[in-house]
Amino acid sequence: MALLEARDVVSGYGDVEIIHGVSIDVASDEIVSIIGPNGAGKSTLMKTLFSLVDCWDGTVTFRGEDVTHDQTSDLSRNGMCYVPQTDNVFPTLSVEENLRMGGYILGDPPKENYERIYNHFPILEERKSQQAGSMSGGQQQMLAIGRALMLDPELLLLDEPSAGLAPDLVDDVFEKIIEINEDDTAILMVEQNARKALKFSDRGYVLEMGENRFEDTGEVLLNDSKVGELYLGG
Amino acid sequence: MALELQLVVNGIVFGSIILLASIGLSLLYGIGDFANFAHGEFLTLGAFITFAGYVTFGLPIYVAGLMAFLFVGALGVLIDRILMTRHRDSTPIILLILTIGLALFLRAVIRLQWGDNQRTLGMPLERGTELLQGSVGWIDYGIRITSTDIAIVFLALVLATGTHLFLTRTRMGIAMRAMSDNKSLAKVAGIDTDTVMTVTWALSGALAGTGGMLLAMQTGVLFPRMGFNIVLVVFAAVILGGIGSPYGAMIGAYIIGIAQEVSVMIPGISAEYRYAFAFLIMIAVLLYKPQGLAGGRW
Amino acid sequence: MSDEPLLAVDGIEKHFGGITAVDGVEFEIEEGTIVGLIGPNGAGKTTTFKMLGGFLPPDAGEIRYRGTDLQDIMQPSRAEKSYFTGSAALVAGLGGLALASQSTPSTAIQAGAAAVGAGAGLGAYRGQEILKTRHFGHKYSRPFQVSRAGMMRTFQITRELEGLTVFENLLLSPKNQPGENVLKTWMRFNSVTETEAANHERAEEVLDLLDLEHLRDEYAGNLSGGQRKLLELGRVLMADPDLILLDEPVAGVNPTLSKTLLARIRDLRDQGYTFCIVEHDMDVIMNLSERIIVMHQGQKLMEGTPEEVQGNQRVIDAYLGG
Amino acid sequence: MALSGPAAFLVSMLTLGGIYAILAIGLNIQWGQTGLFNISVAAFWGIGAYTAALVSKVGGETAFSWGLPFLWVDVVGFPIPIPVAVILAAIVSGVVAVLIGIPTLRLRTDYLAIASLGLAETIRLIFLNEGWLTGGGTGSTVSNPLVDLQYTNLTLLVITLVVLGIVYWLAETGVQSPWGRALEAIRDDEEVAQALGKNTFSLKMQAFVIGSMIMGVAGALTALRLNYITPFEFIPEFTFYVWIAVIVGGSGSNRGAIIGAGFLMVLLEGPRFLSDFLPGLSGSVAADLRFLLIGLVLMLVVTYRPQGFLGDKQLMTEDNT
Repeated sequence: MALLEARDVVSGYGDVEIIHGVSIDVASDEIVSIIGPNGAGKSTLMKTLFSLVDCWDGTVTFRGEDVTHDQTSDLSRNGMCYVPQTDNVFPTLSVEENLRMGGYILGDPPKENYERIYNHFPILEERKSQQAGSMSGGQQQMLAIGRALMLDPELLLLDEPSAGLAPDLVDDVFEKIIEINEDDTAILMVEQNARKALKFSDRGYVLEMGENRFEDTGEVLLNDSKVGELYLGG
Repeated sequence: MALELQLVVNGIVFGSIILLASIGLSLLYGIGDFANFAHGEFLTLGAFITFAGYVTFGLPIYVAGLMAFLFVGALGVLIDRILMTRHRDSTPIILLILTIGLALFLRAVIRLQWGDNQRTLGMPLERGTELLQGSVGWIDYGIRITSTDIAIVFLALVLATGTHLFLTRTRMGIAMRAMSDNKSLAKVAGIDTDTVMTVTWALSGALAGTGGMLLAMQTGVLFPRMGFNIVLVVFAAVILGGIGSPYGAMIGAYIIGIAQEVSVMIPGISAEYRYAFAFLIMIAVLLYKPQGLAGGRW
Repeated sequence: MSDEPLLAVDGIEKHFGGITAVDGVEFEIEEGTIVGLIGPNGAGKTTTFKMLGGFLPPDAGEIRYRGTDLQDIMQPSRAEKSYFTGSAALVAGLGGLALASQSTPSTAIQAGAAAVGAGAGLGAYRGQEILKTRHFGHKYSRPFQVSRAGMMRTFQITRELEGLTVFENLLLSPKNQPGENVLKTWMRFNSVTETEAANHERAEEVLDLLDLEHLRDEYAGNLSGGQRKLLELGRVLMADPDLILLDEPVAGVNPTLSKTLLARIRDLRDQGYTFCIVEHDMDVIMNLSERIIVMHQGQKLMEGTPEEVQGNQRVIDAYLGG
Repeated sequence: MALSGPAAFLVSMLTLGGIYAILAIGLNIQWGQTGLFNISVAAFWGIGAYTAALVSKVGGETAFSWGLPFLWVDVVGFPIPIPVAVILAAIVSGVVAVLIGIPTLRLRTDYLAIASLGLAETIRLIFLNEGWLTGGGTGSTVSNPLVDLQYTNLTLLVITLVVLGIVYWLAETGVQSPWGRALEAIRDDEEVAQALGKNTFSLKMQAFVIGSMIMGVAGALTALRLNYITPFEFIPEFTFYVWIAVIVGGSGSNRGAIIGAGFLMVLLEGPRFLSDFLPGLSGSVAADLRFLLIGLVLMLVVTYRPQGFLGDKQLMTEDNT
């Protein structure tokens, strides 16, 4: 049984339906990417999985339990954490304070939690008393991921981790994601940067106009010319 | 020269009084995203509770002040629980009107309880101590400071430091700053934003209550409109410092306090217009530097 | 004048803090064409759009509409300038009067102070412009004048005026409505009722064109996403601009409706309207546009016909990353 | 010779209610129609009243010793030039509104609220401290030609109702016109209004000035009603009386504003009747109860029925700061 199972999820904003029934599985040791052209509904899907957007129809199960309409804080407590695409750190808080807020649910998080994150991202330890807003984009992204890791989740949802980063930093971030995955955390991410994401993923889903289009291993999708056509029209 | 220095000292004392009110207002503005027009009434209430403790029950002034701190803080919690929880998603306009209604309501309650007449705190009169007396060439200088003034400045600074430590050391304090930074991310991170809001009301009220006590100590007279009279000055300090930034509010409070006292020196402007002068500074800030001195930073 | 294109964008840049959103983009739009503006997320399309509409001043470069810089189009009129100057002088004069009346109540001194104050007011107004330029980083932010000059935009996330009905939304946009002068309304000028009647007629036509008659008196806040998109197009048509900037015109519109919409846009092009369209639906943009401008990371990647764009490896790379 | 008993009371209440209705219509143009959160109603009200009082002074007593002509001469037993005083009150309020509008109308809603409260307080300070102009705290007399008439209060009521009628007609015509439509557009989304080619600053200024002029007119009528005005008649708190009328009646509706003014009169006079039945209740307690009620009603209305009796729900519930 998969760690996360989404079945025929339908959702949207206001009265505009954006996701028209999407199904997705993530196993407990996988990195899974969701790619697709602009406006395909990738970020909306992510938010629906994390209950930030109401799920109109379909079910989401996590570790075998139905979590379709759970509160976000319950999801975090039970092992699913989410990193938004933009504005994902508290800019006027220091790095350490940001991490402390990541572990807010735990009361005051134990030292090991900080250490685990500092092991993944040594730069954060060096700068732990710096204001998050004054760091570079790549460092902020790492801090955002670190914040979500404070709860030691089983599944990490990443919304475009490479957004707005310079090309050489993108590789850094993806390497860190693999490292985190090797530490027993499943990853589900949405990516604009399709080629890179697929290269680092076990499997990928291609979304178009709010529906599943293709699903395969990263490698197969990478070499599929139909995927490219999807982006630029027929 | 002596007069100018004296005015600056008076400004620092007045700045200390509005300091606590400004921090409280700024916290609420930054975290809850609305202007609390009832903040002046919090000050008035703090002053009258000090009066009740000191005059009516004959308690020592600092015990009375502690009562004001606790009581107005508790009132903040009550307001949040009864009134504001159902308005978590309301627009700023609704919140604005709500706090205006709350202000009228609270002031009416104060009047019903303590009447419309002026009351005096009746603290022992004291002659100020001359400080720094001397002369340079033909200029004499010298400032008078009473021990009450010193107590006010000291108490305000202690509480401001306490607030600073709370905001930077405790989990709740950091959560308040986090929420002021980014509300939706705070929710995503699992911060219990509802409780944070309640604590903010409590802290804001407690600080304003103590500010009211300081105001009563300094002026010695109490009347139901005393808080409303200076709430605009408090708003001016908050806006000057940058809305939502308690540290900006601290700087703003002293700048406005001093500027307002020194404005008496401007020829042709009578002392009655001191509050209007603070208001003028506020308009100028809103027009030319709406993000305030702190520029949206803490 | 004749060789100047309808819209010329020349090396515009926009920075937000340390981030460069748009970095030296230049292109031209000829009258009577449909131009697509595409690019992956974060390419700077929306920022470019805002600058075209006058809502955001470029940090460098210029945008010329019919040969005139947008910043010049947005300049305050002479009447507005004198209105501000007069007010500033009046305030300063009153201030002078008040000051003087407190010291020596001699009429001569009072009059003198008032005169000095008025002069100071005039000076303050001149100074204000300098202040504005320095503090706000731009000269004039009055995008309504761009719209009046004939270039209109729609919004990506529809922004209907929810408190107005569909019909009122349409009636709002025509230019030069005498009824917007409240004095003329109160005095019952004939032109008010005449223009209003003409606008009513035109609004009915637009409703018919967009198939919205059944929603005529519905509040715009109650429309579905697709209907809002239509209404927004209708509002632009009512104003009869020359250049229409469409931000994702078919997002959220159902397929049948979106086909009609696209057919309408083509008809309008044939009638001489010019369009610049940002759209994510590639089928739409490839079928509709004559020329496509591809943006990537704030810069113009290429410009060409739909076929050229689809076949271009750099464009594919930009979209797929790598 | 004058009316007495319940009839006099009724006339007096209707007059006061009419004045509040005029104020509410003025505020409704600013807030309900355009979305300008103005809490300096009392200031413009006062400016109107003081203008009327000043121009009414006989030759040598005028404020500037300019010997302004007798504006309210009592020719053939009928006060002909009263309209002149009313119009002057409107003009002065309008000029002040222009001057104040230039810096403040660009501000966002909550800043405008704070700034306008500051303005109201500043103008109150001017009334209080500029004794040479306003008589300071002791106040200023109004040479009211109406007092010599047989039915003073009844005449004033008729004048008030006529003015209310005119103001209502102007407001309704304005609201129904393209002008009102453009104002509503600004209220809903100023940026869209800009994109549609509306000069939003100019339109906001028009709404602010016209609303303030109407408040000035109400001020002139108040001067006639009171015969003697002091700064305490125009404290910022009274602004909220007018807000109650607009919010309860329903923001955006002129008919609502009039109904709201009626409701306000009940709120204001209710506690007084209460003191008739409860002998222990003193006059000042009744006045305090009045404020208590006003605050309570404000909170209850925005919590349970933000659109009031006849208002526009969108205005209060949509975020348009």
